[in-house]
Amino acid sequence: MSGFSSSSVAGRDIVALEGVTKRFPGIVANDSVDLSIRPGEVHVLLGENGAGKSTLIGMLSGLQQPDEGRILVDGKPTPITSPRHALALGIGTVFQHMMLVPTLTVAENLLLGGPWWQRPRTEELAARVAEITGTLGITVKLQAKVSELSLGEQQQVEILRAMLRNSRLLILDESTSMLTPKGIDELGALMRRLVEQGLAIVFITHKLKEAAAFGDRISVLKLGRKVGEIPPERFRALGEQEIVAEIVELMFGKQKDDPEAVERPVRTARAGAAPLLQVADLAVAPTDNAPGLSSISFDIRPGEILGIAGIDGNGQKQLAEALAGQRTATSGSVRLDGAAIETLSVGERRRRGLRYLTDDRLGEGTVGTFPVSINFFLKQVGAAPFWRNGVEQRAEIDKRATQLVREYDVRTPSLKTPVARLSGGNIQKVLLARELAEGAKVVIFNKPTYGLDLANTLASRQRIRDTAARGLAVLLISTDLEELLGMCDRIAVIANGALVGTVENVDDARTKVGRLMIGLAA
Amino acid sequence: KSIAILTPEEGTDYGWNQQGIDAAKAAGKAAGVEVVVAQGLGYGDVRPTLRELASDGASLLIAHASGYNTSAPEIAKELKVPVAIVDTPAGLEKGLVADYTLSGHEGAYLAGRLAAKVSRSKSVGIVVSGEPPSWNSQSAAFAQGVKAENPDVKITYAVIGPAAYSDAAGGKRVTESVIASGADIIFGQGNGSSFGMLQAVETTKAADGGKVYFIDVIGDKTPIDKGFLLSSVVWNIEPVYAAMIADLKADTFGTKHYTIGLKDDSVKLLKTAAIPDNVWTEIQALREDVISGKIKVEPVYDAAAVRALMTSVAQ
Amino acid sequence: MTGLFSEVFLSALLFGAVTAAIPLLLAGLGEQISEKAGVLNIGIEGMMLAGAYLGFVGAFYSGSLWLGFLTGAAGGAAVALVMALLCVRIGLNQIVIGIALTLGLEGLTALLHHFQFSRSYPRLPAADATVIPLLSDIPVIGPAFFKHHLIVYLAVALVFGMGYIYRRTQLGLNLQAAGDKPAALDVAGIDVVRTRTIAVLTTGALAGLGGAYLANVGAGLFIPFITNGAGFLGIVLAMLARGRPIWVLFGALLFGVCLSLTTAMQVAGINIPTDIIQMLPFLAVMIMLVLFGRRASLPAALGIPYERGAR
Amino acid sequence: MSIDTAPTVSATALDATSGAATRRDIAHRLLMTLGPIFIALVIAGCILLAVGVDPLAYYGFVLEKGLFSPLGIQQTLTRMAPLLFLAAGLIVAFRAGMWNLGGDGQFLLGAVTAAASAPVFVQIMPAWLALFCSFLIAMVVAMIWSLVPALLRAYQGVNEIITTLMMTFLGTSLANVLVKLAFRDPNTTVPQTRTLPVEDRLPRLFETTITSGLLLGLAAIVIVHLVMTRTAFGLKLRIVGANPRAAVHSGLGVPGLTVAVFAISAGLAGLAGAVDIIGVQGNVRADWNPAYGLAVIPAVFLARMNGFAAIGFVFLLSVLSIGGESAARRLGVPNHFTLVLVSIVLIVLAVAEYFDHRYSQSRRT
Ligand SMILES: Nc1ncnc2c1ncn2[C@@H]1O[C@H](COP(=O)(O)OP(=O)(O)OP(=O)(O)O)[C@@H](O)[C@H]1O
Ligand SMILES: Nc1ncnc2c1ncn2[C@@H]1O[C@H](COP(=O)(O)OP(=O)(O)OP(=O)(O)O)[C@@H](O)[C@H]1O
Ligand SMILES: [Mg+2]
Ligand SMILES: [Mg+2]
Repeated sequence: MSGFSSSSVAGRDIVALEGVTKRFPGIVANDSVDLSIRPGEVHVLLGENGAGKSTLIGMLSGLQQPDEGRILVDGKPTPITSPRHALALGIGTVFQHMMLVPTLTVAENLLLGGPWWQRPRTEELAARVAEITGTLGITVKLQAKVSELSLGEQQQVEILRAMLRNSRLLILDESTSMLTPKGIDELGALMRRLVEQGLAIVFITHKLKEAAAFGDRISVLKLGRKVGEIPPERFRALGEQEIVAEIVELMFGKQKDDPEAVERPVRTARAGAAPLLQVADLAVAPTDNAPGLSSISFDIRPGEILGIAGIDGNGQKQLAEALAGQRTATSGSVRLDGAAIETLSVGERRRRGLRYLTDDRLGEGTVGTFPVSINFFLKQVGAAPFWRNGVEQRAEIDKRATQLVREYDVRTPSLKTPVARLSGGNIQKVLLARELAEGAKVVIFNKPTYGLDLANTLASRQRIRDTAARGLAVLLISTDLEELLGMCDRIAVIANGALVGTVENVDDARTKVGRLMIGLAA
Repeated sequence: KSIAILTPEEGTDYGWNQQGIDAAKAAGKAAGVEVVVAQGLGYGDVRPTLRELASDGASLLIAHASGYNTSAPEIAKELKVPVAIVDTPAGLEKGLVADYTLSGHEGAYLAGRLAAKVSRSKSVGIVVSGEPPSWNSQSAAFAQGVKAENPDVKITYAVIGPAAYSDAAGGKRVTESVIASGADIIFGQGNGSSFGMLQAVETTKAADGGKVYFIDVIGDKTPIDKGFLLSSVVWNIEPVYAAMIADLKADTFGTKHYTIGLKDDSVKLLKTAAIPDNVWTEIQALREDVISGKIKVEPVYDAAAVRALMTSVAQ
Repeated sequence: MTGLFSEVFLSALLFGAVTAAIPLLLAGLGEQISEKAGVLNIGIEGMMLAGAYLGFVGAFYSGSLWLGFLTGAAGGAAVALVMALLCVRIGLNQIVIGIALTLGLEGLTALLHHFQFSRSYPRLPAADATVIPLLSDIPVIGPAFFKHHLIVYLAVALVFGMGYIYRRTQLGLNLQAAGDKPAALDVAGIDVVRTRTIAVLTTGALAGLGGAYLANVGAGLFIPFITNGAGFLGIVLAMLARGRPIWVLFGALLFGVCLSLTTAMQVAGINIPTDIIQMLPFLAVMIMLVLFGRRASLPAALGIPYERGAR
Repeated sequence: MSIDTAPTVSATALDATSGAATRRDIAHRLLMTLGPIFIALVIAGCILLAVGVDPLAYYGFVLEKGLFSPLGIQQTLTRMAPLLFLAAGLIVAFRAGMWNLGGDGQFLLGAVTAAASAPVFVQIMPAWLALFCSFLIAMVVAMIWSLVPALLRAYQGVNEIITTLMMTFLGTSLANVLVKLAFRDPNTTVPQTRTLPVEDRLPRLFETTITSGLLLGLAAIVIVHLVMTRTAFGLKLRIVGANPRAAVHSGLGVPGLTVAVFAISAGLAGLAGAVDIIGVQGNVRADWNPAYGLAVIPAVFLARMNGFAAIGFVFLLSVLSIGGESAARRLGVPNHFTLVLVSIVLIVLAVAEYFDHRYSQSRRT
């Protein structure tokens, strides 16, 4: 498995794809893609949601076989038949979706794959992990159950696992999506060190700045086709701004300045208006694998966006669930438009206008095997006009679903497609459409742009701003500080299940929030 | 002209089903009528089979299981075909329904006397897989026989367990326990599970280190015996069926009850080499007494009554 | 009490409890492996029947119990092979195939028995016991627990063996991953299908062994439907045990003891209808379920066929 | 997620495709059912040959006695009535992701209560009302019996496979005890309940021996199908089945729905028992357990929990059991062969469905 030194000559492809095509029912996920992956390079793959990036990775890591075209390893055509084969070829992958066994400990997950008769070699592992984490600047709790870790921590474990394998090609599929800004920078530095040692890296991200900062070569996919490439020579010649501009052009075909540039929110909050959502002293008991909440208090006025910043796993999900009614609070009060709702059921809260857009799109947000159309109305089952006297009105459902698909630009082969077959961004659009439907007063967004491509991210953000502009109260939970700074009126920081401070989003908000996040007073 | 017999299990059980089928064949042969055998029908709904046999031209349907005594008379009325059922004395209907309630209790009584006589440990066991009426009457009569012979003989009564008809392992396990409680003679009743009882008897030693003997019912397991079969309360149903056929011809079908008993040897105790000759002579004398009515053996069909009897005789 | 419940009788009851527990234990341990690896093996009753039949055939014709156990295990594994091919390899519904296999083997073994043994009803001689020195001299307990056929001790040892495998080996990790998150196992370079196949085959072998024990030692003979739902009880025990082999042992013993208790109560002349007494073993398990069944966490991927790269 | 999701694995295709079935579709379905059955018959035929029986003669009798003779088809249709109710109950449970494997226990308790009540009721009220009340009681008793697994599952998360399996062992014993101790007919030595006179049972259809229970069964399964696929309630149950966490997130009262699913499923199983007793049997004997449930479970899965397809599979099972019994008797094979035949048919059907699926997948891309 290991034993590849850095002797491979820079400039020659470790792995190359030639005319690779992959089809799924109703869609061509990759359409004659050529790609060359070289040692000493960070090859950035860009593309909107559903462009086919992960599918490409799937073929490189042996999960899927191309329908046409071939893969060359060290210049020789090599069908990569299984993940085991890929590992043996020195290809290590961090997948977009978590690939850890939740019921095993971190150490056991890292050891998975050893010879079956052996005892897991824990001591050996601990030593090697210490070595790697030292250079990475992260800490992992080897004895912790994976299910007890936050998504961010899990992502670190996955990166660590890929490193442990001595791969000569390391693939990172959206591995920064759950990391803190500091973590992202560290990962960037690490990638740099690794390619200097002669590794090849494929790095997938939706953040153009990361692409520009960490990459050597960029390939852009669109609708399964490779639409452009910036080779290292050009890459080095261009500045960050120019690279971003060029990528944007490749991806969207239109010129635009830094699209992610912070736009100051239009102040729509009516300072005098009574708060729409009032939370006082909310507390939730901790469970085996989740922290509790203690004395959470805040108000949100109509038209206001309150951000919740914090490192993932500090109680954000618990807060959202407690507000939505999915998790029982031990004490405290929640008032919606003045009326106490803390004892109401999930359904009743929703009927009163409280909406919750979950971050777990496939786990709880949708029923993956059900058609897209039905998933739009998952929270309205039985309501008119889609059901009359309890009987489904398929025509009404399809009519409205068609409308929503158009309005929210959901890319789906048909209304009947099982929603799980859509790409992450399109699933998110289904959820947005569902939560922003008539009657919303307060909307909780939990990591609304996680995993979304640039266009979808911008569109989602615009939806959120529009929501606030319509006079709704918005609670925006995000681990992306830029996003919060760009959107919110105020930002509260959560740590260990408690709000440690709230900051008006004015000039020096960034430093204040940053200080709060690392445990200093604002 | 043909007659048909329906049995719940295959006719290879050295017991109820085999005795029924063999008897029907013999009676049919004697009367010169064809015999159709429908075996292994289970205890579910046999109406389809009854209807089919009737439509195939059977002029008598022998429903050889107490489980068939609701369906068979119904079909008899529906298709006007005579049926014979068991365990339903109240069900007689002229020309249509005849009942043969078979009880080997007289034979079981003798078996009890026999067991008490030959038991070395003065302790005998009754193991049954379930508690249907025909077994109850034999269990009770056996116990009465034992006590009549020697009130000091201990009787251990055990029902095997849930769904025990084919629970051979359960039969063996319970029988072993009963042997461990001191019994050196086992009176066993059970379908498939009785082979487990037999196995237990063959492989377990009595408290005194000697052989344990088995007393079987209904059929004759001599062909598969390994020297542990003491006796069996053998039923011979042929006279019953022969009488039915005769009644059918004489147009008197459905007017009388058919039974079996010691007097015409339709119930008899099996003589094996394991029974000492003098004991056998004594038993034969007792047989005469039962036939003559000097000894009265009343059948007890109810499970609760049987258990009550067991507890009272056990003290 | 003293008169009726002699030492000999008590130890015979306990001995019977152990004998009744062993097939359940083996079936439960077997089912546990499959479940751990994510396969709900409903066909275990059929595997036990195959084991019972072939085990008996092997022992009867060769005269060797050990050979019987071997053929029994092979018979169970052969049925499991069908299950593995259909449910693991090509991903057919595990319930459909499991029940179909159970029905089929009920019929097939009854059929074979009919043509082969239904005239002779052959029976095996008593299984010879391995007497454990010293321990077997303890009154009541000794003869009840320490005078069994060697296979019984091996079965109990297997409990600890399985515990070791589950907690201390890579294989244990693989099995658990195959049940909880097969995709993670796959990308770690371990073939999920192969892991599950091994698990199902082991299940079959253990269930077959359990069936062979039931026929050869428990009953000393084979008759149709001899297992009488033991396989389904094995499923219950495996689920109740939540992945820990020792609980399968406790559950199986509890069930066996309850069975013996029903005999004891009858012999003691307690005049409760036997039908009510006989509900005892099931009631005992049901009560265990009510008390300990809480959140009986099953593997996340249980019952779901694994297909690489599927969405 | 837990095991709950498993039954929906096969529901996937159903929910994904749906829509109106074209005529070609139906022809295809028919081919994909009859083809495998033919293959299964060939395989089973080899076993028959091995035991020295002429397979053609055997199948001839199966078809004649199970399907093509007037008597046979009547028997087959009569046999279907309880199976249809059982299948309907299983469809509800499986679509909602609950593995109710306790059908036999619920069936028997329903049967026993119907058998105990009907003969009494017919004496004190009009026959139709009496039978209706008996059906009702049977249903309610079975529902109550399912309460233990339902509550354990809904509020304690206890897996229902274990509880329903155990409850079926217990229910079988309890039904037995009830027959022997509570509802025993004092006029017979055989432990059984009082017998409902033939003329008071469900009427037969026209001049045949087919029970009108068949119509009730067909109605039940069609209603269940429509409720599950066309109504809000059915959709709620399917959401719970497909993704319980999504159900919670969507504000569905999952515990309540869980209890409802068990109640409906068990109630239908109880009705199955009642329809068998009130329609055909007339009484329940001690130790009676036809164990219909076991073979119906795979049939419902093969039907992908679609009511109409389930009717077809139940029909097939009935033909095989009625015809198989007759054929076995005529040719001297033990009746157990029917089990082997049913098993082979189920397996080959499942395999054929897989290859069909694979084929259509590869054609679509
Ligand atoms: N197993 C599958 N079955 C069916 N369709 C699939 C499958 N895997 C991917 N697809 C489809 O192929 C297309 C490409 O998906 P892919 O996951 O490669 O996109 P991506 O570029 O990684 O998007 P994202 O940025 O959202 O992760 C999508 O339309 C997706 O719906
Ligand atoms: N295009 C659609 N619009 C709305 N709902 C749909 C659509 N397609 C499928 N569904 C949902 O899927 C469910 C299940 O479909 P299924 O195929 O079981 O029903 P069906 O095809 O209507 O029934 P039948 O087989 O009787 O025709 C539907 O009842 C509905 O809830
Ligand atoms: Mg992707
Ligand atoms: Mg349809």
